[in-house]
Amino acid sequence: MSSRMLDVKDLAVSYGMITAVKGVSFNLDEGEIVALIGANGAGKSTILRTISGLERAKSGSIQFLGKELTKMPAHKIVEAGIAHVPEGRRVFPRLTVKENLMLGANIVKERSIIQQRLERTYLTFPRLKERQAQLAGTLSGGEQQMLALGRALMTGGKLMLLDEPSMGLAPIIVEDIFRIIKEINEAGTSILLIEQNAFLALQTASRAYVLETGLISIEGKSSDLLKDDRVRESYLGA
Amino acid sequence: MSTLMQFLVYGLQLGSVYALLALGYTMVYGIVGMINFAHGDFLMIGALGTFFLAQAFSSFAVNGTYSGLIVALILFTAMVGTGLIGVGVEAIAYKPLRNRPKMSALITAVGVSMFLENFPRALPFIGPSPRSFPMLFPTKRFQIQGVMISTTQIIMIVLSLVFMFILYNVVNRTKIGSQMRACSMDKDAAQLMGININRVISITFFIGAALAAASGIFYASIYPQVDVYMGGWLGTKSFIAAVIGGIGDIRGAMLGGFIMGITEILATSVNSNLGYAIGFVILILILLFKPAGIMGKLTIDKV
Amino acid sequence: MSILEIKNLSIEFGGLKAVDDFNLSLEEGEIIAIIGPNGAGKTTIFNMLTGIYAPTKGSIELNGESLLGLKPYQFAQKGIARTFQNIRLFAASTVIDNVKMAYTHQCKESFFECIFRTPKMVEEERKIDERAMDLLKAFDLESKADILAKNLPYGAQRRLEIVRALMLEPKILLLDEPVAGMITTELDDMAKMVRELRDKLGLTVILIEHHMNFVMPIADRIKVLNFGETIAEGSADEVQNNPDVIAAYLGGGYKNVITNA
Amino acid sequence: MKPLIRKLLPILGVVALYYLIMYLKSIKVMNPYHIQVLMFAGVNIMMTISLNIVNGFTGQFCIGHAGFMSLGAYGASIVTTMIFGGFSVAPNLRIPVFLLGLLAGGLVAGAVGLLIGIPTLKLKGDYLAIVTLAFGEIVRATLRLIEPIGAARGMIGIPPYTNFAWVLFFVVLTLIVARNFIYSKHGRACIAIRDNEIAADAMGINTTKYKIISFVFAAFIAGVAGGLYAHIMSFIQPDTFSFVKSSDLLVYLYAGGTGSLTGSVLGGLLLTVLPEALRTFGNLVNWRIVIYAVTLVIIMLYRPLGLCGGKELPLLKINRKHLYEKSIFSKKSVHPSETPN
Amino acid sequence: AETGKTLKIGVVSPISGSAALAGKYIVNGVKLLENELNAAGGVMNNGVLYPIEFVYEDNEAKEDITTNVYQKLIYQDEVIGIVGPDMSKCILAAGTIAQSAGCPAIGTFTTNVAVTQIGDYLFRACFIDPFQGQVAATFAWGEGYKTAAVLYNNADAYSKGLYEAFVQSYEALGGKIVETQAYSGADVKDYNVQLTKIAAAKPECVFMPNLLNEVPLQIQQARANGITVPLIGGDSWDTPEVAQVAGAENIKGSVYISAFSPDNPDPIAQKFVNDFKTAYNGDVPNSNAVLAYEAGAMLVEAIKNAKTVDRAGVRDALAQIQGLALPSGIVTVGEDRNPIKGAAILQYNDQGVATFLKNVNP
Ligand SMILES: Nc1ncnc2c1ncn2[C@@H]1O[C@H](COP(=O)(O)OP(=O)(O)OP(=O)(O)O)[C@@H](O)[C@H]1O
Ligand SMILES: Nc1ncnc2c1ncn2[C@@H]1O[C@H](COP(=O)(O)OP(=O)(O)OP(=O)(O)O)[C@@H](O)[C@H]1O
Ligand SMILES: CC(C)C[C@H](N)C(=O)O
Ligand SMILES: [Mg+2]
Ligand SMILES: [Mg+2]
Repeated sequence: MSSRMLDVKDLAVSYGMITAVKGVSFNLDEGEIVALIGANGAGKSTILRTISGLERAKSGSIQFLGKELTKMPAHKIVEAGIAHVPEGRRVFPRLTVKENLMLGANIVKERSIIQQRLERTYLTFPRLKERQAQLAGTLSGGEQQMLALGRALMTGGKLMLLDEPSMGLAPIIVEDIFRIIKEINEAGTSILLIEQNAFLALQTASRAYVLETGLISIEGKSSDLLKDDRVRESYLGA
Repeated sequence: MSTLMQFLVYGLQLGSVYALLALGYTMVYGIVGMINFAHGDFLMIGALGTFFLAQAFSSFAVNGTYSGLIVALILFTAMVGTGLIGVGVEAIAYKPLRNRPKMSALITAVGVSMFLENFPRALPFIGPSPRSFPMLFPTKRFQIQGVMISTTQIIMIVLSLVFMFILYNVVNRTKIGSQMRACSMDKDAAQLMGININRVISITFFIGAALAAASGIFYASIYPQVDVYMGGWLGTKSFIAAVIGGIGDIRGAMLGGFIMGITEILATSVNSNLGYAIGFVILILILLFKPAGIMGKLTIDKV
Repeated sequence: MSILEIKNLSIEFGGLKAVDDFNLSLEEGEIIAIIGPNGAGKTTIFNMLTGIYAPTKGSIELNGESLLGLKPYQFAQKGIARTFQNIRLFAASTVIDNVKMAYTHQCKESFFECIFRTPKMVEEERKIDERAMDLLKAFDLESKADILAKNLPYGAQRRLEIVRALMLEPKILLLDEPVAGMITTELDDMAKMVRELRDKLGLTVILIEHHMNFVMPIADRIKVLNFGETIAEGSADEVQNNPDVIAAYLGGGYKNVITNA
Repeated sequence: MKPLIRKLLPILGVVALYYLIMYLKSIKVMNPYHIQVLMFAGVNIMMTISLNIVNGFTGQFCIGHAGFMSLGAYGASIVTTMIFGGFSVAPNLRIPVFLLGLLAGGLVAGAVGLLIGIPTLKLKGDYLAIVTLAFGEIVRATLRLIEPIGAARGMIGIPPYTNFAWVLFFVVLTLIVARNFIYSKHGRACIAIRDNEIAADAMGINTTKYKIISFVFAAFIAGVAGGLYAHIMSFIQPDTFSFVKSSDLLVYLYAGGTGSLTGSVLGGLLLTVLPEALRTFGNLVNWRIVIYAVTLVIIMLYRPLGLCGGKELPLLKINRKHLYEKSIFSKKSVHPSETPN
Repeated sequence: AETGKTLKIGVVSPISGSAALAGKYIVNGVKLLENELNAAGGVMNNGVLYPIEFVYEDNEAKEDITTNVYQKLIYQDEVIGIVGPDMSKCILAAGTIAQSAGCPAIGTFTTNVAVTQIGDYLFRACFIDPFQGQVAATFAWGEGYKTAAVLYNNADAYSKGLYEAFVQSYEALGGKIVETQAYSGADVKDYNVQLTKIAAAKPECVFMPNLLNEVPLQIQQARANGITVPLIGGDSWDTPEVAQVAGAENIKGSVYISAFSPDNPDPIAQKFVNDFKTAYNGDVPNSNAVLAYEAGAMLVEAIKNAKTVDRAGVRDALAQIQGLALPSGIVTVGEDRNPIKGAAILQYNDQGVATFLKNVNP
């Protein structure tokens, strides 16, 4: 029985007057891939941003490997082992591809480890190696998504938060990226995944939570959710 | 010819003041993305602070000048002190506005500038009147082929180049430098790389304010008069200098500063009213042809 | 005669051939899809078709008139309207103002009529308002007319971008990934909408999209791009079974991963 | 009937305000010095509205707006003082000469706005801001060079034609005209540019043209305000219109709240009156600018979008629904969303 | 005696800002008068004793602030007359306001001719620049300086007017101006370019009719540029700080024209000097202090003699002042509302202390 890695309890987050997340509890075990699915504006990204310290929780707790994250500054959370691939890629536009990747390894001190990770990243994304000297801002959307993933790989986190990694990507790349996600997972990184394409999400994750306007409405094993009528109607369109 | 060379010396002397001040503008703009209109006032704080430090140390003075060690101590204290004030200003007045519209921070900076000028002005022991700045170290003058140069001028010009060189390498070659550049583009993403952006921004303000203090000390050494308003106009001009060079670029700030100083002196030699405006004319001309300044690169938003 | 004639359209960015000899002849009322891997040059084609980038080579003719050298706003005024891959609404303005803003060119109020608010100007304003409301109603947005665009749900923002483009009374509509980030149910609504645009308004549409179950059913023709070059062209069926397209774009697992949804 | 009342009420309000102030003056609650402070506030309100049109509604950062004010001040003063002889103008000609002067001030500022707008408005964001700063300083430097108008020493002996009534009149006129501008095709085009220039361009809006229109329009208003100012002060000098003045104007605008005319009125009024009011607290005199600065910083920290933060008094808005009310001019009509179908 | 209503007198001076050093002397000078009046209980006019209240305002040596302050004094404090400011440029800006309000205003040290030409409500307590320029030119010529150079501030009416007056007189005497250099703006601290050119012209003396805060830097930079000849200044030099900042080494031998010398043996002058010293722990009064005192005294005298104790009456009485004995001499207000007064020439010794050279009377 694998151990609990992330434990979110009664998390609520608001932006000024708007409460985007209204008391959400979920968890993730070491080695797992867990998906969060839900419509636009349901609060999925907000949850990830709060886990990685970019937003502050109004109430509730986030335990990661026994540490409480809600009061921890974002850069410490990275050091604690969480890598977040944010929505909309957020690569550093005026740095080159390589400089972006190197920043991913910002918290790593040993040169050899950095080099090793860089090689692994290039192996995973040959396109990035090809474009290593190009300014990231001029990459196409898909290329930027690869870079954002690559950059997160460079941090070497134990838990990776992925915010819509398939958004705007070609089917073959989506396939690739999900294959890579599984590889990354198999290599020992746990993954919390947000994905619009519910089918894809449920195929990849072992468990999933369905979020509706800031609250979790359905949760369970992916295989069960794939058969769930409510899920099928609203998210699988079948 | 020797007159021209003489003017060049004066231009470099003034230019080094602008350049040092411009470095701070460029750093803060480059990294935090704000035009810190209170930056010129750090120059004033440095100069005024040095004035009071020199008074405090006056028992060490011999014939009105100080030994090298004491001077170094005074300058170091003034720079560090001003640097810390810079950090404090950022923490109190700018940090809460970091995710707000740019202009809010800019207006706050105007308020901060008013405060920094008028608070000492209101204090009874400082007040509004100009004071004469002490001669910290004896200056020697000598002539080379009809051109007068003083040791103070040489020290100023050399030191400002040294500062720039160090800063350039820090930003482009060190880890903190790459963290600074990351912060400049996307603060959220920078945090996700494990960068402590508060620390990076504090360091940026510290360096900027400390360099402003240095330029204030230089300025007061050649024009030995200090008052609480001295930073305003110098600040505006140095900011223009930074933009001429390409704001956000360290070498550009230096280049802009010297261009500003030299053209100002040369234009004054044509007509005293021109000197005062030449920097602005140059600025417009340069921006029309190089919209991001001499060294600046304009980034294209991908549609 | 075709409405839009694109010949040998090419552009380079510092040696990189982003689009190479792209040709397209568009009939009125057609729906054309451009697909291809990321970075293939699809958005770049849109940028050239709207004057944002100047092509290094090639020609663009709308109803026989060359559009080369025009400014972006002139492309729009000639009748090419678009939406953006990353939504670009007038976020701080209301929904209806977003739509009215696209009517600047056709609107006939003079400056002095405006600042003195003459009866004629008020009458014109009322007409624009009605027009905009009609469009919003058609796209199910009329109840949102007076809220700020940035407060709309994502899917509604995408729709609003289309409504805004329609206010221009375009001949050709370019849609750049109209269903990116939408959930499956929203996807179907959008497909219906695009069809109606063609059927009811007779619009000609070019769309870029990576969601194959959106593209395949509605596109009359599909062009496939890779590294700036056209590698395939034809009906949905032809393209889907083209081995080059599968290798470069669709991938082996395409059928079972995507269409199952 | 309702629209008629809505149209007349504000006008009645303004007239009432005028008589209230005159009454307060006659019973010595207010003295001419207070009135003068209000006149400066009025000029500042006009300047702030003008700046708001460019910065707040078109999103083009102009931080050298005092340049336009100085052009207006000098333009108007040259007409009234140098061409028509200032104090020696026959009493019945004073008002026409004054108005002619203001018009000249506005036109000079507007024309220069056009001249510099064409090349510079292509620049984006901060760079445009910086160029406008430079523009303001170059205007100042140029005025300092012209001996016939007193060079750097300034122009003296300008007849004090501006009185409270004129200021009030022009402030109200500016508000009306600015409001009408904003709620028209021109205003919408400007706001579109502010919100997203690339999209505005793609929606067929000739962005350069509308930027220039807004710039010239604002410059004209600033010119008129400058003319009014000169005829209150009776003395003008290039250095009055330095970057410090421009940044004061920015402060009024952003403390009041951009994109809101109410904010411009509030910002211009409050921040002109505050430092003057502090002057009257004898022992605070030295601290008045400190207090002003702290107030400003606090406003910005607690209301980063300014006091009015994009909100507008209904009076200064034109509601879309009004288009469908029975107006006093035309006979129409009912709002389409209210027609059952 | 019967007591009338309290009369207010406005005092405008640069309490802060670039001329704050002068402002201190001005306020102190007027305060001396205020003390005298307080002791007397006020001013007696026609058997009625009018208490006097002074309202001090800071104009920061700026034109626009002077205008504001004039407005405030005239309309809010309803003063009967205004003393100050000291600078021509400031009163030139604000004078229109006093004139159109009909409130008498006496510039303390406003030497530019145009000041009293604004209108009949404007007066001054000092000599005018054409006279001062002539004194300076005559002195220079008398010392045997055949050539001169000038550095002046084109942004200041006083500086420009005095420069023109000097040149006119000097050339009339046969002197030659070999170089004229100007600068403008209060923010200028670098005069090196101008001084380099002046040095190259090798004049026998340099005339620098510039402002208090500018002069010390100019003296320093002149010496650094190798100008060793005597420097000649105008009334603005009359503050001890000028020499302190410039450095005794640099300023020694230089000469300036002043309205007053504390070495003046006249008993009234000496009484004033002593009173001032006692009141302000040993500070020696300068021309700013004396003229401010005298402007106040003129106003008080006018109140005493006024037919009607109101602004118009005081104005008329001011215009008629004759033979009023004041520290700097006997004052008679002339036709153009300018007093007829003499000048003193002072020279800096090796310690940088200004010492009396001679008096020149018109
Ligand atoms: N910075 C912000 N300020 C104010 N409101 C915000 C902000 N960011 C998000 N919101 C609001 O919070 C709610 C949740 O947003 P969130 O981005 O978490 O949704 P999501 O589930 O990730 O949606 P999507 O599928 O569109 O990414 C939305 O209503 C959104 O409008
Ligand atoms: N301004 C630019 N400068 C340099 N390269 C550019 C620029 N714009 C686009 N490119 C390059 O051109 C290529 C095509 O980009 P484009 O945005 O058209 O791709 P796309 O087909 O739309 O991809 P996606 O599906 O990911 O949006 C990419 O490799 C991109 O990096
Ligand atoms: C105090 C002095 C510098 C004033 C000078 N005489 C002037 O008229 O401006
Ligand atoms: Mg999201
Ligand atoms: Mg694209």
